[in-house]
Amino acid sequence: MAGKRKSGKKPAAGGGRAGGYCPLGDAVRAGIRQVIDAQGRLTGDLPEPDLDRDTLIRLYEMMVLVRAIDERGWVLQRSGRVEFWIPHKGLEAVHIAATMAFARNDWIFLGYRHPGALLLRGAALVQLFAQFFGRRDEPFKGRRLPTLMGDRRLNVVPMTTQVGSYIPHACGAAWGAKIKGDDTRFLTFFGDGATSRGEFHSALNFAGIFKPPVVFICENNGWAVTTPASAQTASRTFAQKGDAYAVRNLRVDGNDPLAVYAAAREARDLAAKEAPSLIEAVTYRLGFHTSSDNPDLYREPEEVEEWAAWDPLIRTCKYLERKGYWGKRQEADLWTRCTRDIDAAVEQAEAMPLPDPASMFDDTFEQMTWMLEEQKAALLGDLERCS
Amino acid sequence: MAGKRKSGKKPAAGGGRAGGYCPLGDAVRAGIRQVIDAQGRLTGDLPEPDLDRDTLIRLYEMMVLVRAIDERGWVLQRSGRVEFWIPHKGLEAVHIAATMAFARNDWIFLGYRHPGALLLRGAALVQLFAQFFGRRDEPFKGRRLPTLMGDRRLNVVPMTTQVGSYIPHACGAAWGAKIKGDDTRFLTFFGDGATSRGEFHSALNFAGIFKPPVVFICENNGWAVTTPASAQTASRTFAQKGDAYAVRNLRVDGNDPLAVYAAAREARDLAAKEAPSLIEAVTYRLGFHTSSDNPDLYREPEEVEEWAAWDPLIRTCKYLERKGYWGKRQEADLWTRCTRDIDAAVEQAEAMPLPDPASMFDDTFEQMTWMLEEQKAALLGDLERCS
Amino acid sequence: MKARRLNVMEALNAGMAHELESDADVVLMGEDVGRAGGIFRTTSGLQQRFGSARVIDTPLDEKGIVAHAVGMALYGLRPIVEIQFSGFIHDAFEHIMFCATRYRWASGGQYSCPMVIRSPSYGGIKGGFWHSQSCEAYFVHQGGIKILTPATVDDAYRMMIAAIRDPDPVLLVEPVPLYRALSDEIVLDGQAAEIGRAEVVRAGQDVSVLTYGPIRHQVAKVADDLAAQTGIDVEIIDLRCLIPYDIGCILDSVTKTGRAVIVHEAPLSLGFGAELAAVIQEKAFGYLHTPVLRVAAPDVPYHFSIGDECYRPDAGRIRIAIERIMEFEH
Amino acid sequence: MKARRLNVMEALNAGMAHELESDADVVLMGEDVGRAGGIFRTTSGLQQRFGSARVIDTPLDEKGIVAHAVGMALYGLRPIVEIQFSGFIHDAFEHIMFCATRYRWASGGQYSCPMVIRSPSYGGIKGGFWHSQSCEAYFVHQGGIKILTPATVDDAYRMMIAAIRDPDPVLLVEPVPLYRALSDEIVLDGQAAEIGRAEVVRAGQDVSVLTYGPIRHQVAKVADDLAAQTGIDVEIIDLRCLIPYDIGCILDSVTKTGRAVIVHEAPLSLGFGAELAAVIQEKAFGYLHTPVLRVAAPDVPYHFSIGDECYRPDAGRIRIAIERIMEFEH
Ligand SMILES: Cc1ncc(C[n+]2csc(CCOP(=O)(O)OP(=O)(O)O)c2C)c(N)n1
Ligand SMILES: Cc1ncc(C[n+]2csc(CCOP(=O)(O)OP(=O)(O)O)c2C)c(N)n1
Ligand SMILES: [Mg+2]
Ligand SMILES: [Mg+2]
Repeated sequence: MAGKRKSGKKPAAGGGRAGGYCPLGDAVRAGIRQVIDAQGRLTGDLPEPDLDRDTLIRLYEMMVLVRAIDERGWVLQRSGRVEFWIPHKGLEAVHIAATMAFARNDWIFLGYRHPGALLLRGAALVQLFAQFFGRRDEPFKGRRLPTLMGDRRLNVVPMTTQVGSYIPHACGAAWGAKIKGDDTRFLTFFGDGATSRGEFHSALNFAGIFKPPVVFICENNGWAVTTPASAQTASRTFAQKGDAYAVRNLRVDGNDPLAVYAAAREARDLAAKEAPSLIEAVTYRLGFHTSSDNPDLYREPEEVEEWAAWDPLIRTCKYLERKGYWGKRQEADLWTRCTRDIDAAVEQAEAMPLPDPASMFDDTFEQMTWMLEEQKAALLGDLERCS
Repeated sequence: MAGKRKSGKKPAAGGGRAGGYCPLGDAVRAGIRQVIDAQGRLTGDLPEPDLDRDTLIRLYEMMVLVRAIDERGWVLQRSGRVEFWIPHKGLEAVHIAATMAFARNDWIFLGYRHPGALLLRGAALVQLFAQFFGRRDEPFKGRRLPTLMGDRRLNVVPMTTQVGSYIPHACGAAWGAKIKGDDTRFLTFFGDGATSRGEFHSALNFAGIFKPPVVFICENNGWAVTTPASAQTASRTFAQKGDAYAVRNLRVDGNDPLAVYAAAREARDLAAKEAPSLIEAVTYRLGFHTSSDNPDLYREPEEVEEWAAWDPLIRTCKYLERKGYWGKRQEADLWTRCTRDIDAAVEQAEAMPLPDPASMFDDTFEQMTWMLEEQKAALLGDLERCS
Repeated sequence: MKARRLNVMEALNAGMAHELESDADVVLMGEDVGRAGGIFRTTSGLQQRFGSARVIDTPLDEKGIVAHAVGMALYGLRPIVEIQFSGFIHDAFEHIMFCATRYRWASGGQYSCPMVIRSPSYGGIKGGFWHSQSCEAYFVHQGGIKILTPATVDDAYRMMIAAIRDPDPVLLVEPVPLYRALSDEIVLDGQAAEIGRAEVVRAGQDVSVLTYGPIRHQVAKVADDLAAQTGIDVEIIDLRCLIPYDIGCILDSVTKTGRAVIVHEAPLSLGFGAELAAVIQEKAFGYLHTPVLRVAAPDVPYHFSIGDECYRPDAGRIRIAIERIMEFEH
Repeated sequence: MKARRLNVMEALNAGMAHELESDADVVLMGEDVGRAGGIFRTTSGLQQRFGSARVIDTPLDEKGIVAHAVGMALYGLRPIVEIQFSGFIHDAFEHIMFCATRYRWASGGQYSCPMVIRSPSYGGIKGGFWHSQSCEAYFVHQGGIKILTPATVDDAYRMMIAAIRDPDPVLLVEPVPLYRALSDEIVLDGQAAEIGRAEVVRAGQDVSVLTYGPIRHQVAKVADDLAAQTGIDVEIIDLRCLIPYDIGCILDSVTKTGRAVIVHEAPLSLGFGAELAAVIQEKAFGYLHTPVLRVAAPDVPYHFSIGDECYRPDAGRIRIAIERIMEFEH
């Protein structure tokens, strides 16, 4: 939180402050590790990770696709076709690069702003949109709020909805793998706000003691709904909280996918050597908190502008251009492809059926109890009679 | 936990280890602040606090009285006259010296090993024993386990029984005083085990942000029932956990009442200046966890012996002797007096009546609901009919 | 004083404002309640008016929020805490049920915890299972807390005031789906609701429907339809308070009609209807023509995409239960 | 296989040992359960036998213990967690009720959380209100967890095994006052109890007493006394499981006797007796000669110095209720 305005309890009374919102321009002073700067140039801090052309292009393409999904989700929500939307604009680098740093059979416990994790693992676009539309034939059978994603086949555990509650679940699962002697590693993403909950404390404490192969990524995106990160804790950084539990920790530029990749990769390797890590990825939520939010009530437009200059898509694009891997034509093609794919997925997903009322009772227990059988029969009988 | 054996998950398989259990002999290296050494000599680390002869004698006399209470409580429990006992042998210095460092109208939230806090504030011995015997005419009307003490008239809040749950209550009360503009300061004691709970996390986080006038004393007595402090967290010290919340912190020798006094006094002064403190008082539970415990199952006799050499009573006595304030005659007199006073209190308390069944229903709400009125009438009717 | 037209949210806000104004010991805290006025805007303008020392934006930590409020209350303040959605109240369960409700008793009456826990509840906003919960029943067992739940503008304002002035902890179960949907004329006179009184929403002879929360309005609709279409004359009681509930009103009604249907949004098993049914069959056994029936959600989570339509009890299911109880044969 | 004489604690221990032995995915964790074998010694010797990677001493953090076990269960282990006393379970409430019980449903059946939460419960050990709690009822509403409570040596052993083998979360409500007080012959054959079956402890014609937990033994004593002294013939049913409870057994009994008394140690309001009374009056309305009566603790905390004697329902109060129901006149 160093270098950010201290709006905390007494928010600065609007306007007038030119700059000082985004610490990425002064990353070294803020202890934030970087590979590239705002222009996609190497900063010389962290070494450039050894990624080939195809991988880098895949990384960027995924970031663009995820951005395009966000734009579409927003439109669908505003037009009443999707009930609710949780934007992830600006946050593409953290979850996409970190997911790439992990193996396909490693487990991920994610939040609600991380569609790229699923897509990278092979989920079809239509599956995501079916979830957003609450349709029957998506993994959760239409039971959960849009953007609460996951899929066991992809080793991506769905979020619990309570902010931070899954942090110890991730840690416990990793501990389980260690007990079983498996080589699986675990990755979890959570926000700056989530660090205030007891679950963060429990998980970090157990991690320090039992040393499960887990990497905690705190996606510090500046805000928890209307509460600035500077009011979430008085600690100078979120990373340093790891010290209280003897858990290795560091801060990275969360809008620099190369830095995230490097940090996550190293942490993954160390995880197997009994060193769990806490990585604070410093980033920024460019969008609304959710479709029910109104950021005008709590943040300055200047802050958003300043961070927009550090948009991870722009930086990555420039980096690729510098390397000669990318150009205007590819960029235009990519957006066209994304739009087209999303169009198709939306059309297909929206046409899918809603769940049956009877299905509400499935998956409560492995074998339904008589109590639920009876309640189900009664409810279906009533619904029948009403229709 | 530096300097202590790392019994953690894999306890050292019994015996053979000569020394190394007690870090007080190497306090400087362990970052533990001291005024006196095992022989009551000034170490030259923390300055000797400016306490007059009477105060020092009062401090020591209270430590002895509290030790005598523990011995008696134990005997009463073993002979079946008191149902349950939580010993506090070895822990006298922390709570007594810290209580003396605070003003009479400051509030204390205590644990279950802290009778001295009440006695220093003027509670009669018989009141304590009435509580131990669960008698009607003690502040809690016989409702609570022996040694869960407190008294509003003395600004000592009774413990919640759940370990650590009251830490945020203490912090919240302090915050309340700050909001009201009162000058009251707040002191709370809790154990090494309590730091693992989410409540510790919540309280420290809020304290860092809202800066209430509170002093947290973590009484690290080496054990939480059968769990060594080294297995409670991987953090090097409990004090340093304060850094995760930007809360000022330090470690003191918890068997050195002068060090505790100095640290608590300073912390109290700073508390009013918007600096809450976390003090780790490094001490040792010489007795059983409770009367239901059996330490043979989990700790080495050598550990207890080594710590016994640092018994706060012996050190304080030697310090007073060195100063010429104390001698064998006073010592013998004091014990005689304590025994006599305790005899009288026990006799009086034990003769007091038990509570009436009807009183179980009092103090549920300020005005009893009809539901409880009805349940009370039914219960009393049944009891009547049975007798 | 002139009547104003307010919605439920504004009435809650007005109740808080009234008490913040008249009692300096009242403070309000929670996630996002301050600067932005809460995610529903129920606390809009209060920080601006009463300052950030008394209207406090907290970290994201329900346990911490409630636990700190317990401490404030012990010290003599009257904190109001907002839980953003009742689905997030569970982390504070220990501090509500076993701290706030216990300090008075456990201290032999020396301490007390006057505090209000605002718990935005009930379904109907396409919120899925975390944002549509009716979890008031958890707080009934071992009953050390009063439980109030307003379903009208008047109750929203006056129950808020009553809750804040009460000397003990109060859970205020707020009707999220009515926040903006229901408005009414009200005189903001600072009069508190009486705790423990039910309201006879509609007098009737044939069957008593006992309910609480926003669903009371569906029940009223069903009763009107039934009266018009079948002549069944339904008496509706809005319980308003679960602890203490209004046993006199309930028994008067049930002994008159001889039939009772209980309707709530919470799941069936050990929902509040269980206690009511148990008590009614015990106290009015000789008067009952039929068993007491319950209309409730099933014991499964609130479904996102079809929950508002199929999970939450609705007019159809309420009507069926009333018809069933009227047709009951031994 | 030879029968051995074990007390309840040893039977629980034997059940855990059997499963730890036969299934490498079973792990056991909690405060002090390892090296010292738990504060009651229920887990004595297990760490020595199965190693500290599988029998784990944890930090003092009930929430953390349960939450980490949830993660282990998701990954495929079968954790058993011990809560030291049920009075300390509340901190884990969210993770039990809204995580362990939700992963299966919320993931569309992809994940599951097979785990056992051992909750040492019930009064009678002069434990005061935190160490004598009967808080099983909190876990019934929204019923996503099975709830088993053994009151015999046989059930202690077999329910432990059943709970560990169950594919879903199970709350095992253990009878602390019987740990050492009750012993019996048992063959340690690894046979699991059947979940969802009640036991007819005593057959009778006049009145059904439905109960669970250690108080079943007081009920049995009262029934014998009544039979000898008054001729009242009591049928006793030990429910054994609260979720799912054995509706068939209950209805068979109540439709036969026409009278039901429910006895439990937990407080009255929304104790499990409320659900039973509500269901019985609904399903057996025509058979009931009297209302269903409940014998329970009052809705106040468990008193330290007189709670075991006056707060906990005892033989006297049970007998009065039975006599009252036999004398009932409309
Ligand atoms: C336990 C809990 N409390 C409150 C909420 C409501 N809520 C949803 S998101 C959110 C803010 C989360 O902030 P952060 O952890 O920083 O994640 P971000 O939304 O910024 O990605 C809140 C308060 C919740 N879901 N869970
Ligand atoms: C929340 C909770 N969990 C468990 C217990 C049971 N218990 C009582 S004391 C204790 C150990 C406490 O250790 P510590 O905090 O170090 O204090 P100490 O007893 O050493 O003074 C435990 C586990 C409890 N009282 N509360
Ligand atoms: Mg955030
Ligand atoms: Mg300790």
